[in-house]
Amino acid sequence: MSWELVFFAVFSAAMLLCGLGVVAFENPVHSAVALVGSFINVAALFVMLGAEFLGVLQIIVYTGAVLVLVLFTIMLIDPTKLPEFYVGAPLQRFASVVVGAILLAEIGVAIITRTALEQIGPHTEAMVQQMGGNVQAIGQVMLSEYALAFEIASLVLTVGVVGAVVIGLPNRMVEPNTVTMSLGHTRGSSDMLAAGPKFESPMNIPAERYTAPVGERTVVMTKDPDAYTHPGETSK
Amino acid sequence: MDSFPILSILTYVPVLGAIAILLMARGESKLPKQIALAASLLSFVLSLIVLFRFKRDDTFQFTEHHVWLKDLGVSYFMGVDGISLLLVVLTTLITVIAIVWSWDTVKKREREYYVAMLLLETGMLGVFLSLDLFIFYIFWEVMLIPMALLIGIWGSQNRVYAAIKFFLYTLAGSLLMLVGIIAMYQAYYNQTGVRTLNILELQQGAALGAYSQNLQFWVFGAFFIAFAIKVPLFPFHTWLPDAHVESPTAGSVILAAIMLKMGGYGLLRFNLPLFPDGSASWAPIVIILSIIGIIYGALVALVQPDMKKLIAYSSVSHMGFVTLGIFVGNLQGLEGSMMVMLAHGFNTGALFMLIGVVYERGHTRLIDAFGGLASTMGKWAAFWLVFTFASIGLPGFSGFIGEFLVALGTYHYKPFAAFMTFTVVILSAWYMLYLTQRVVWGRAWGQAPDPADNDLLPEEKLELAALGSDHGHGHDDHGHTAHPAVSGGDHDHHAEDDGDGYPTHPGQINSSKWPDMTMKEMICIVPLAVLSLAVGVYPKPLFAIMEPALKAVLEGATRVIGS
Amino acid sequence: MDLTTNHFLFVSAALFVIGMMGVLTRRNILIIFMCVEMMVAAVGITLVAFSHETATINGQVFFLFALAVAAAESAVGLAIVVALSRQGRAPDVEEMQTLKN
Amino acid sequence: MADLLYLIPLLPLVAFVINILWGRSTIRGNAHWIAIPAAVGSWVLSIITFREIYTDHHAISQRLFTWIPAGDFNIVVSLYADQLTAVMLLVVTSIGMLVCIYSVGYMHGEDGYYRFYSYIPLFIFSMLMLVLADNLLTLFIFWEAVGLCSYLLIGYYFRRRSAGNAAKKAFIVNRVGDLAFGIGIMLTYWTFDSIYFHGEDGILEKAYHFADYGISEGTIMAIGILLFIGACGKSAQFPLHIWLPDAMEGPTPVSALIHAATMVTAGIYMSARSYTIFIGSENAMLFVAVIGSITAFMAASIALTQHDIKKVVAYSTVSQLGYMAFALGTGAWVAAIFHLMTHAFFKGLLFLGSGSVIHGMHGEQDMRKMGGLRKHMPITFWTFLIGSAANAGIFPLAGFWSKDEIIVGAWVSDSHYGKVAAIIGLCAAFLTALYMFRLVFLVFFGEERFDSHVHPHESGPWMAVPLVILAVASIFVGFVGFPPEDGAFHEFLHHAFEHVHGHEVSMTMTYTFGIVSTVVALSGVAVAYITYMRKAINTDELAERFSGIYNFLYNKWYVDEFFMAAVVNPMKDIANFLWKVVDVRIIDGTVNGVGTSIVAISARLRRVQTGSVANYALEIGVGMVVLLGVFLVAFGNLF
Amino acid sequence: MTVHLENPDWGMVLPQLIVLALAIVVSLLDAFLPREKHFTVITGVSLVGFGAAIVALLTQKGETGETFHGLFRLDGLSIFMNLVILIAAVLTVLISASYVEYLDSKMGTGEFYTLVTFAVLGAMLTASAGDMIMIYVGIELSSVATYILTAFAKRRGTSLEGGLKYFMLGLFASAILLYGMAWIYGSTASTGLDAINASLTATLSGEDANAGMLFGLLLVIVGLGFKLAAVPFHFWTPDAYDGAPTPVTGFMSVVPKAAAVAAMVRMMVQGLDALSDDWTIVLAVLAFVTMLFGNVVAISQRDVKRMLAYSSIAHTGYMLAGLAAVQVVDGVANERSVSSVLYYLISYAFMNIGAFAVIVWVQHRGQGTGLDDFSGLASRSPLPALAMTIFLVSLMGIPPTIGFYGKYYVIVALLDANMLWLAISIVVASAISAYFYLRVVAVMYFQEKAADDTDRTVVPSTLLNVGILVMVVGVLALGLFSGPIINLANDWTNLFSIAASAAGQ
Repeated sequence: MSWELVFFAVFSAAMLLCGLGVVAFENPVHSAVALVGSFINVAALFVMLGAEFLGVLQIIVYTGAVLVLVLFTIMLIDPTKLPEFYVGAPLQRFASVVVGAILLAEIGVAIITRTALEQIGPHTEAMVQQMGGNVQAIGQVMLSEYALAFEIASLVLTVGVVGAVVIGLPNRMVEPNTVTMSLGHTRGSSDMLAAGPKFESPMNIPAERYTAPVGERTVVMTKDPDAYTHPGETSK
Repeated sequence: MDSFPILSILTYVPVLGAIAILLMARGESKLPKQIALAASLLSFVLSLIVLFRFKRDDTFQFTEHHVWLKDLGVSYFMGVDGISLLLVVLTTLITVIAIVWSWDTVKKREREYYVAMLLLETGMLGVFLSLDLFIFYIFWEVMLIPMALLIGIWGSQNRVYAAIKFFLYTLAGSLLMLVGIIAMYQAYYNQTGVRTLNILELQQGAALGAYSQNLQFWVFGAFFIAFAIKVPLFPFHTWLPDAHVESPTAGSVILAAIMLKMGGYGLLRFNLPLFPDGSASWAPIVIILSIIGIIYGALVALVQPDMKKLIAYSSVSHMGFVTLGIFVGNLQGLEGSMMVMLAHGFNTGALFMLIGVVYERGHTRLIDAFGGLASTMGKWAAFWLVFTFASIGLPGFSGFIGEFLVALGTYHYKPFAAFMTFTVVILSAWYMLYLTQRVVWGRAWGQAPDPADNDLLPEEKLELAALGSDHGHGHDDHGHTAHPAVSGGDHDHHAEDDGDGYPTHPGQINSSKWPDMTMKEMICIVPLAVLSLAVGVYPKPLFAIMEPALKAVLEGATRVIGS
Repeated sequence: MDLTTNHFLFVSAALFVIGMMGVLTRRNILIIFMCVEMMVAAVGITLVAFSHETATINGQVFFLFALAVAAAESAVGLAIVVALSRQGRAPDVEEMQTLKN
Repeated sequence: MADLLYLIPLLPLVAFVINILWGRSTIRGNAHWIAIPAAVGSWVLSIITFREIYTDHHAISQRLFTWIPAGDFNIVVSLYADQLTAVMLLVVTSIGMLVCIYSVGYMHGEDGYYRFYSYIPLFIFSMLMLVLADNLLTLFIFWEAVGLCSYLLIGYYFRRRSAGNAAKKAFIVNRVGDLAFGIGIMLTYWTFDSIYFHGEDGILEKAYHFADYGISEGTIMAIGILLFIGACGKSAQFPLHIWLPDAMEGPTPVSALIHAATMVTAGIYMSARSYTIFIGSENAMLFVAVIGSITAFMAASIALTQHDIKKVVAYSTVSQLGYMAFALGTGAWVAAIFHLMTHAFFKGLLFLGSGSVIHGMHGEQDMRKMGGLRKHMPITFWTFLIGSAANAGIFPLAGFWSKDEIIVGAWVSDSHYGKVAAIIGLCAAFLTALYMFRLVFLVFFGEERFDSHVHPHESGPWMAVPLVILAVASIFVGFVGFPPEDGAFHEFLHHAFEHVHGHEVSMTMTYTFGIVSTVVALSGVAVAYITYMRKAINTDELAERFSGIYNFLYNKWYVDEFFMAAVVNPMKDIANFLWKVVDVRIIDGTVNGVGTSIVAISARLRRVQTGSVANYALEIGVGMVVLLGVFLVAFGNLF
Repeated sequence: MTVHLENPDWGMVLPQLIVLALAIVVSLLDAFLPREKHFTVITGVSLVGFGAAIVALLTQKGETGETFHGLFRLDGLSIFMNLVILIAAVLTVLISASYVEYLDSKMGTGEFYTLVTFAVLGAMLTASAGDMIMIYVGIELSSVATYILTAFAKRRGTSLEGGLKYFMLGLFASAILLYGMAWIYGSTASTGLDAINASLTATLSGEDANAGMLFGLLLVIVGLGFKLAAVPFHFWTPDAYDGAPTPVTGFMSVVPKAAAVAAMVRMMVQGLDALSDDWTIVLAVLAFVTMLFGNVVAISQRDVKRMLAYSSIAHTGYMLAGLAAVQVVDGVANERSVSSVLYYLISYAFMNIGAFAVIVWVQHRGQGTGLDDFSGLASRSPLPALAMTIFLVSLMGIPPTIGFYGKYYVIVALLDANMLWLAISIVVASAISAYFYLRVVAVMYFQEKAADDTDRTVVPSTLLNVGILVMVVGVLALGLFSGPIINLANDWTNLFSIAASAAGQ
């Protein structure tokens, strides 16, 4: 029973437990913390596999940045709106458990029957040490062979930023809880079936009859396709 | 290779006309009609030129061959031979007549109407003239859309259902044919390494046995279903009555006179020459279906309350002869089927126009609504009689030759089959004369019953008694005075005179004021009558044109391009 | 018995499945984002395990890019959630049913 | 004359074209001034042809044009006149001419006058072409054209429902016959490879020597029977006779021309023309004879109970046609044609006579409302009397010679059915005499039973002259065939039937049969005299006692009802079934069913898109798992 | 330890560079240009940019080569794919110009075009990727950009919802794709496609694939299947298409899908060639199910936009069928199969964007996208109705239009690989599809729209009309000149020649 195996068992057990915690905890903050625990153990496994750079990266990028972002969002959202611990319809939960189990079995089978490739690549431990460690090796390969992928990854990040700004930033201080249901677009709704009432496009549904599908928000109907709700303006 | 591409011009003149109409300003002027007429007349004249310069032999003439998709072996290959020439001339003639007919009957959206009509003509001409399966298929589909629009927009009550049913039914069949075309194209490629869709080469492939027996059976089946829907053959005919009843008069004339011939032409041009073994194995099935179709169509026509539906089912019966004639396997059968196609074009086309005349005036097609039209519309009744007897197959008119030849050919195939086929002679007489009796003869609107009538209904007797008491003289078979038959309602001072007489039987509508055939209607119907009579009395020139081509098809001779 | 790559593969598969179960069952969108992060991490373990076994560094480089991409996506995801919350709609999967069949 | 042959049919055709095109607008009232000259012209030409054929004893023919050149089925329309045709030409044109003249008076004042005088020449044209046709198909063409004319003429008073139905019934029943005739033509074509009567490869030659052409006797029988059924349709023999009595709806001259003299005899002419086929098989001959005799007897029995004057004469026509048929059946070919000729004259006379009676009585046709008209219409009475005597077969008149010859021919023929046919012929002769003179006594003798305001008057000259001419003809035409068996007529017609070898008939046989048939006829007249003049037997009480038989006869042996129940109504029910059930529900049902089922599936499948991301993710998961599972098992070499 | 950074051959990457430059320029313009000039200038610049990219692309016709250590490949396939993507991009700019400016809660023009350009760039890179990582990153770039575009009309609730659904399922699927790629990497120790192919043929040499490889293959198919909207993984498509602003839907139905097709062809044909008899069956089954499901469900849709969403799923089915016809015989796939898919793609691009363009046109008139908003369109405005009819007829596969030629080539490819059952299923599926396409035509032509009281404020849509005209001409004319296009599509096979030469070195 080599020490390596013991460490491996501890770390993976911790990781899986924290993973289950993420899924199981009711309060999103608790699950966020559980996720942090899980990522720390993942980093540990990376280190065991000789990928120290990735381990560090994992902690910094995920635990540091992404999780903090998630916590900020949780803080932003009005607590009353957070859905309580609800895990979908019972059928849904049971089905997903079954699917998960089968998938695990299949992956297990794949793992067992796969034939490992004996062909040794260039980056053996010795070679890596000789190159000056894992970070140097990654750097060398990444910036030479995968230079184009590196650049494009940067573009993805840029797009991520642009997108976040476009969607996240509020245009102007529009009063909360109002949404524009523009006539330009009629939403797909099930009551359009032959059985349901003959389909009327939202334009001529009288406002009071229009049951807003969403909570208690006030829905302002605008006739003009390109009008959107200015503060204090009533629909024409 | 004739240098002057007369066939292409013939095919595309209507499209140019359609484009001209489309580009023309939207004003409500008479221009669309005139352009449409000019275009169709021009293509009719061109087809006559082709008819007269056509050498009576079994080669393809006036051919044009331009490679289009070299990689796929698709070429723009047009040509005409004995079989397709007659149908082309029929197409152009009927289209001219249809356009003249809709001169004053179509009121709404005239521009689109004439565009659809001209596109339809191009589609039909393309189908008859193309000798490359690819462009044949293109024209076959192009034809669908305008016809569906014609039925859908200018039809009567539930035209949308009829248009959609017609479109989907034909489309399903033609898609099957597409798979058949490609399967054959593939088999030919595997056999000879050459990718081509040219009919002549494919036929040479058939001659040197490129297609296995099994393949021939299935590909024949695919083609056959597509053409059987168009014919329409027995089980696939249910779209025809709806399409005919709902489409405008001009539309149903074109539908009846030309589009039903596509199926027959297809069987003659593709199924017979390309799949000799396939035809042999499928022949019994087709013959049985045709005979069922003939008798079934005639019987069902007997009990139809709607005139157009009755004529539609009679077309199912007549077109059964076409498929029967093709697969009976002797020259008489083939020539009979060609003659039936032509004759059916004249007779049924004219019958639909006659119904159109009455529909324009009475706006209904129910048989009960009419009666005694002979006394009010003499000329119309005369033409109706002429075409009734033409479509019954009275010798002297064109109908008889085709049907007799097909029956003769069938007799050679199997005597009992011929007997079953020829019984339609009785049934067709029955339903047509029943229709004539209900519509043409009998008492017109507001006419007093004839005292000498032996089949007087009880209420008619009462009426007579009432009438008799006024006049005070006995009923006289041929008395001069008491004969208000034709002198119309004026003399008949009936009690509750709601202005102009009373219905003589339940459901009759007032036809006393209906004008007789107008000049336009005469222009459309007289040529058909003359043609039907001329073809009936002296069909020799037609036989001269089609015999060599049909003989070649029968013997499976490899066809070649003539000068 | 000594530590082989299969061990790592099993563990990463387990984590992957847990992540998937999280996505399938939880209703809160934020939790779903966290679970997807877990799935990506699980794939990371597999990649690194394979890279260790085949002694080629490509696997690790691959995970690096995957990290970057996942980060960008989570940013966009959270932006959408914020926009939704501004419209007064909770980040709840069941509530998003205006568009259906 | 050979090259002028086409003129005979051409003249009436020209008359038809002129009348039909310009009749309505310009000619109107005097359309007869176009029809009568045409009829007279073709009559004169027929006489010239008859004389030419009579003098140099050979047929003349003229080729017109090729009609259907369909491969080796090559039909050439050409005219062929031999002795038989010459006789028919004479009969058709003379009766046609007389009817045209007669109709001027009868149809005077009718509104569709021009229509009448266009259909009659059309009919004459078709009948002439039928007679002149030299192949079966051309004959078939004008066979149907004649059917068309009879349809138009029966339906002349188109305002009457009964006229329309009668016309329709006539045409359809003729078409039933034409079906058999068409099939017969096809069979002839495929067996003899040609359908031309004459010439060395004509069907007559081949049929005669059918054995050495390798044609089985059964085929010949089949052709014979088929052709005869066609003839039955046209000549109103037993099963297909139902249309003739209804055809009386048409104007009386029409009945005289078409339903007495010419059209109905077309069937007999066609059978006579293709006599070698019938000679070839005795079964066919037997079939013809049996049908003929049944018709003769049946029609005669029905005629007894009819009250309508034209119906009686109509049934008498059917009965006489029955005579001609069983004459053909028993091999008395020349006798049949002889009877055909004589019958044409006296039956035409009877019809025109009854027409002038009806004309005089202002449309009254029911004998029970007539009586004692001999005072009011002397000419009509005397001519009618001659006609009915001839019809009954009283000694010096035409009817006696031809009918007697048929009975002798039947008796002496070698077919074992001959004798039975002869006896039936005699009974029918007795009944014929009975009903003819019943008619004469009821109409012309006894007290006047018509009501006051009807005052019968003698017909004008237009109608009287033809009556007289026909009366004279009925008297003298018989002598053409005197002495029986080898009169001028027989010797003339033998050329047309060269394959027929005559029978030796001893003089004693002819005398005995002469006396027997005269006795039978006179006894018939006597019985009629006793019942209807002396009122010794009360007909009504007789009717009650034998009410079964009486109703059976009165209702025309229930043949009409049988056809209506057995054929017409079932066909309509089948048609309704086919339309309502098969067409609408089954075929259309499946077609629409496919459509609606797809729409139904689509409505259900649409439910899958529930809108919640969790469901979507689950479904993607399930899809993935299934895909993995199936393909790992199927492809991976796991197990 | 020297890091050898060799200078890549920039000539090959020219089109991509131009698009990148365009993206940057547009975002800068958006920032510095005054608000009112945004519309004209940015649209103009985008059009010019994409045009230049197309010109650059066409100059590269026929060349082959690879750079960036095999990450970037220039061959027939990449050229054709880039051409399709760029054409779709130009068309999208045309139809979305006035929509973005005036309609649907006034979206920001600048950001819109930046995101569109980035999505196009992502797609182009995926198309010309020679390495698994490059494919992954390229697809993620175009997907992220498309997520944002879908949620672009953020003040309209449904747009956000559609975007969110698309995003979450996209995340889930890309995780699965990553896992599949990991397994392939695991079995072949390399991420380069040619290297994978070489190692696979070495290890397999004929007998059956082992579970690891098969597992990787299937997971990749699931991941790419999601991007392609193949049936079991299509659930995001209806909601995302319905939610997104209509021009974005048009864009989304072509560009990301083209990228996914390119990725599928790269991975399957170029990478996992050795497993071809496995994945052809998988693709065939997927194609069959996708075709039928897409068409059947489309029948009961009452909203034209949502109906077109389902119809684009069906068209994915037809393309997958073309792919399934690939038969690798001694290392070279039969050339007709993939070229038919490529041809189908270009025909699909024209007719699909065209159909959405007409919906945009109707929305410009203030109508919704329901079936009733189209009723009587022909009597009111015949030309757009005629255009819509031509697009629908082409989607149906009726001859004179390009849609027919697309289907024709796919069927020929299928019969070449004698998969008759799939050919017949295409025929049946398009027969079913004819019903709902025809219903729209019927509604437009056969119904008379009641005279509308107020004619909506007509929003100027000049560019849109130009776009529709271009697409109508394309749909009708490309059929006639399909010869050159097919030749262009046929030389996709030279990707094998590069592989051979690379292996040769």
